[in-house]
Amino acid sequence: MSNYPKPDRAALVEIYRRADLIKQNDEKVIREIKAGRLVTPYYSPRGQEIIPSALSASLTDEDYICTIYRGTHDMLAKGFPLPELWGELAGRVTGSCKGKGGTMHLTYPAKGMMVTTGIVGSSLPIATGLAWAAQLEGKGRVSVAYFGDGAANIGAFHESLNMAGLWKLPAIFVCQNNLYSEHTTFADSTAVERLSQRAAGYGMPGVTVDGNDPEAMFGAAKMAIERARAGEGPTLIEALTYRFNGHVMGDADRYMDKAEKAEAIAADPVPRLRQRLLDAGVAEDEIAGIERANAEAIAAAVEAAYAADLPDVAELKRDVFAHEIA
Amino acid sequence: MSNYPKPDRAALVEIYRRADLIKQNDEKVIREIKAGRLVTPYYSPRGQEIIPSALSASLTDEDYICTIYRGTHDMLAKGFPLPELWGELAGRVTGSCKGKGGTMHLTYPAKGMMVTTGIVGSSLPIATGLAWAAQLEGKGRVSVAYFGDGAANIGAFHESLNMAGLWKLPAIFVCQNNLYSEHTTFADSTAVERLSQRAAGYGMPGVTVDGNDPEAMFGAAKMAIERARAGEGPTLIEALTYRFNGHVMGDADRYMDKAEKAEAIAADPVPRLRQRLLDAGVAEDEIAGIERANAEAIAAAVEAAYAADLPDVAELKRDVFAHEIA
Amino acid sequence: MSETITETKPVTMIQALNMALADAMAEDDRVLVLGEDVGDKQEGGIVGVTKGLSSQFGTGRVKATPISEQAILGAAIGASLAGYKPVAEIMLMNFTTVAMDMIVNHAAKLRFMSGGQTHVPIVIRTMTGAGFGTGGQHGDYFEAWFAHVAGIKVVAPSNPADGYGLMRAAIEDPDPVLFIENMPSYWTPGPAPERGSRVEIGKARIARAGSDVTLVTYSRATNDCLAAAEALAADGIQAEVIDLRTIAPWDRAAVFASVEKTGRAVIVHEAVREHGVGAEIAAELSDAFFGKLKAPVKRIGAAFCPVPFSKPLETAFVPQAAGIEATVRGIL
Amino acid sequence: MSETITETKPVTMIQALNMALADAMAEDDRVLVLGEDVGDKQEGGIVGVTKGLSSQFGTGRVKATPISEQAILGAAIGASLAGYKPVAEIMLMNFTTVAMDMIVNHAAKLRFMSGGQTHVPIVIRTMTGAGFGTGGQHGDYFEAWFAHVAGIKVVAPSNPADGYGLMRAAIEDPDPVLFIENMPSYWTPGPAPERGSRVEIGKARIARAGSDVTLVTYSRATNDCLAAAEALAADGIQAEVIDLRTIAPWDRAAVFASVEKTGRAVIVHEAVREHGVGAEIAAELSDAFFGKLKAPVKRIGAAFCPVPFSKPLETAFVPQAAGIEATVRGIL
Ligand SMILES: Cc1ncc(C[n+]2csc(CCOP(=O)(O)OP(=O)(O)O)c2C)c(N)n1
Ligand SMILES: Cc1ncc(C[n+]2csc(CCOP(=O)(O)OP(=O)(O)O)c2C)c(N)n1
Ligand SMILES: [Mg+2]
Ligand SMILES: [Mg+2]
Repeated sequence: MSNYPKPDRAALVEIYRRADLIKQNDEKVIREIKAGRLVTPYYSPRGQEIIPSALSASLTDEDYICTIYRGTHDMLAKGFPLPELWGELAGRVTGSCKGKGGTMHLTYPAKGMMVTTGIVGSSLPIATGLAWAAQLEGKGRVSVAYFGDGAANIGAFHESLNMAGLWKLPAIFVCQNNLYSEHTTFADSTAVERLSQRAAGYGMPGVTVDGNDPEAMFGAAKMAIERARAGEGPTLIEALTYRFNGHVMGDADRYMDKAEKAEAIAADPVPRLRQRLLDAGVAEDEIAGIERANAEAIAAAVEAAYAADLPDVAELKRDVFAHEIA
Repeated sequence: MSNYPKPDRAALVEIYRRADLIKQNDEKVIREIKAGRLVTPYYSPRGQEIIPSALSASLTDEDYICTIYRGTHDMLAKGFPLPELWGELAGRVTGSCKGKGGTMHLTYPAKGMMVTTGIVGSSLPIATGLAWAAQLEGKGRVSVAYFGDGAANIGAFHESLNMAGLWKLPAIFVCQNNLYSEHTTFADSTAVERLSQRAAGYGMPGVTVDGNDPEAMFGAAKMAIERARAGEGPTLIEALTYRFNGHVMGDADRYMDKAEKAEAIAADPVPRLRQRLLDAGVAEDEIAGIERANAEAIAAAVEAAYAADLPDVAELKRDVFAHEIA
Repeated sequence: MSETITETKPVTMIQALNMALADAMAEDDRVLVLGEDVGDKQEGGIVGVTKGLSSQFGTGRVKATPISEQAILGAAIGASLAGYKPVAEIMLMNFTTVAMDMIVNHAAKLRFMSGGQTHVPIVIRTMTGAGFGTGGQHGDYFEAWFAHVAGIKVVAPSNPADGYGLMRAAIEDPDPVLFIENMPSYWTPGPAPERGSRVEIGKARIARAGSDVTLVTYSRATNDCLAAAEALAADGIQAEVIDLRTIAPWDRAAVFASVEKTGRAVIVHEAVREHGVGAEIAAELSDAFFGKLKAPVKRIGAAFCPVPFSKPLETAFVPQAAGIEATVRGIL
Repeated sequence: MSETITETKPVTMIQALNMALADAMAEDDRVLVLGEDVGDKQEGGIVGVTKGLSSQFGTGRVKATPISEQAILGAAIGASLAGYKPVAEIMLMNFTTVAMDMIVNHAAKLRFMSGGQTHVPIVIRTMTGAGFGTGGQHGDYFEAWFAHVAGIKVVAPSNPADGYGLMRAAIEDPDPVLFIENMPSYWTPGPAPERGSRVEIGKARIARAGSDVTLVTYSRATNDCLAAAEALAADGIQAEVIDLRTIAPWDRAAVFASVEKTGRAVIVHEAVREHGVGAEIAAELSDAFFGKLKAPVKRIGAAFCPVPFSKPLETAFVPQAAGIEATVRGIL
């Protein structure tokens, strides 16, 4: 991986800005839920911030992503506006989906966030379709499918990778391997040691990378994205990471190995990146400024969301079809 | 593959007996359909006879198979009785399924033929379940899933191989790669050159073998079956072969490469095996005797089928549930 | 090839659909066709609805796929989100069972779940119908499943001209449309469609006018209803046959107007009767016309079992004109 | 763990189902349990219906699976063909969409297609129901789909005791049974089941006797019907509430007997009303009681849209007691 492209200082700072935003946002969601002000199922991406933050550095608003219920990090990394995010989490009309989609279905096509799905594996076939469209259009767009390690064992994964490999689509399949699918470990659900090994079966390169390492993740992602833009076809990236919380908020997480978890949290990638920036000479002030701005933007979005209206029941008849139901 | 177990003379003769039965049976089905005496969709296995004939040499009646619409060869190789086969093809009460299942759903659990399916890919999950049962039971039974090259790209393939690999099930996944799925070539549907390459992604051995070579096929199958019986887990076998006819009888097959087809037919594996037997010193008489016995058995089964009754419409209410519908 | 068809001669459903696809692709280059075998240059697959399309429009827009129904529909959904209008083929209706997630959880719902930000203007073509001895996994009619799901439209033409017009309308529709084709009647010729015509989605057709009873039907069963109506007419019984054409949303106004007139209704479809589309229509009619009907609303569907193989069973499984006729006589 | 529950105290649905599984596994070692997370030693997965089972019966018989619904059901079907009695979990009903082939084309049909040589005595457990803000892909009721398929039975208990008894009966049933659990009412306590009791499949329960109107319902909606009945009783209106318990085949005799008495029927379910199970029952009642009903048969179901996220929408989406009450008053 020594031949991977490396992020420059500005890129690293930008990765940190996104990762910190995700981390702070996650902490805020959890606080708001615990305080009873926000009521929603919530799948925390804490611990997985670096993956989409480093990957999104090589994406534009024209590029597509499809992600999953545990996807606020993927969304925020790609620039999902906070007011529309919080409006949606709070079920308000100001939500990007007018409160109709919710936490598991965040969508913002204006910035290429096409689908967030609650069905394991289903981000892949749709992202494959978006990649097909990008190929037909021929403007160099790429399409990213985010999914978990558990999703790598469902049929849709297989069909999508074969189709993408066969058609040489500009797709990047990013498995965020956090070692758990709900209460089941990676080892208990997967017959292969490294998911990237499966790529060979679809005629595409596969790479396993430390997803919590911003440089490695940036490099692997940039390679894959450039490959896709150049018409050379898809890549499977297995990004190793860890889920700091249980599967869903409220989950007792007794099934998680305590030592393994403590170790992962001790190696929290977000403060680790912060330290790396400091070590590289980025001023504490600059970093603090980024963090402050993130905090303020989140706080403002939360307040705006709570102040906004809840949708009218007439919305049940709207957006079912193009024409409102009589 | 030099370390593969080899069939002895008796085994080779027995493989020929089955292959000839399949070939003659196929020719008879086609003649009967052309003559208008038999009315059924028919998916000829001509050209693929050796695969199940060589494999079944290492199976017992206790072992399970699940196969597909193009499966009369798999059935006959495992000992499906001809009268029940023809009864079913002719939709008679003497058919193994009383005429209710038909050509695409031949079933004969008394000899381990558990499911014949018309849904591409679906033989695999069910065979996986039978393998699970065999493992639980612990008596050394194995479970074989037959399927085509086209089926290797559908989700059920992936889920089944992962589960079988993970649980180390006594399953043998046998892909009969005849280079076509309906009117589409293998190359146009598959992102990898050799399907056996996919096995690595499921932690199981994968092997590509000339399915038309009885020794190679016998060896690969025996290895896999013994592995499974010994509790060492599943194997994926890609058996290379060729479909001598179009996908379904009546199919114009203009999409098939003429030269490729002519070459395959010139290398017809059944007469090739016959010649091999002769070369190995098996008497022409013995072979002719086998062929005559096959022909007679088929002819008797056909006549018996035509003489049998068609089912009564009351059958529509039977076998829907355990208890007849009122 | 579509060009060789003269419009004045009768055409088959296969030809009509082929024309519709060719015309739509020629008019709008966002229209794409994908599915198993559709790239086959010679035949366009086993049945040939897509014959000639890959030669005419190229294998970029006419895309042969692996046998991967989830990926086929994912490809269609994704491409539609990006502005294309894909027509995806799921060869037989029974094979929708390997891709229901894509249809039900995504195609039908993305508009609503995104609050109207995205939508999925795809057509899913699929064929079905008993009669060819294909047994229990190749002939089911599952339209009731999809009619039960908000966000997807369901159409099922009974004749080539409607097939053409509905296909053109379905491709232009801003919502996902499931397009059901009956296989055994594919080769039955019928009046040629007017090139460029559209059949509005949601509008039924009075296939035969009558005053004594309303037969509500769609797809191939329309022919059986017409045959029954002929037989009844010999005895002076005038059955009005309504070919729904669109199953969801069904044309309530047309059906209600007819039953208002006749006071009697029989719903006929090839799907299994229990929990079929006939149940919804019967329930609605019985409620709306409470106290005004001259007879109970009857429903006719296939027998409650898988499609059987053996010919006598297969024939008895599917509703036939004689049974329809008898049912009508029973409520007169 | 099931042992710690004393049978006299009220139990939740989770506890009742856990007891039923434990009791069935203890009695018959052919009973297997498989599904995502079911092997979790601590919790038995997120909800915990399978809690303690893997410790008690081992991870051979209680098998945690990958997220591979087709393989899960394939495993169950295959094992059942070999003589086992697997209880497979498809975590949420919306996830049946990735495995419909296994359910519809195989589990339901193998007995028929094999002419009775094989059969598939499996139970498919699945949960669903709106109310937790899980949005459009986690709360659908699709029971009408399965009721439309010949060869599979469908049950949906409304209370813990029935949950226990139906589970025991479903496991013993020689045919495949889809077992629908309502998630939001999982934690509601109810009278404890009698250990070892069975609730016969196909038999409804009169949850409340009454003479003025029949409310036909199942699953959680039973509670809403009972609440509506209470409110109506305050005005002297006596509603009979029939909890179907089994949706397919439904207890025609019980429902008919009640409507014979009351002359009025309202069918209530949480599934979208259009093409829901209510349609079949309404169609049957309207036909059988033609001219004898005092009012049209009414149907109440969820709104015709995906399950919405925002609380006020989600609440309005699901049928409520007040709406049921109003509908009843409208036909009196
Ligand atoms: C088809 C399907 N099956 C089951 C589920 C239930 N489920 C939701 S999340 C999840 C675990 C997914 O694990 P993984 O793919 O590793 O993603 P992670 O949650 O770890 O990010 C499961 C089983 C689902 N949503 N969809
Ligand atoms: C899920 C599904 N999709 C499509 C079909 C239609 N179909 C029947 S056979 C076939 C080709 C299968 O090819 P392959 O797996 O190579 O088997 P072969 O026919 O060559 O033996 C297709 C596409 C089907 N039966 N099931
Ligand atoms: Mg995970
Ligand atoms: Mg093939």
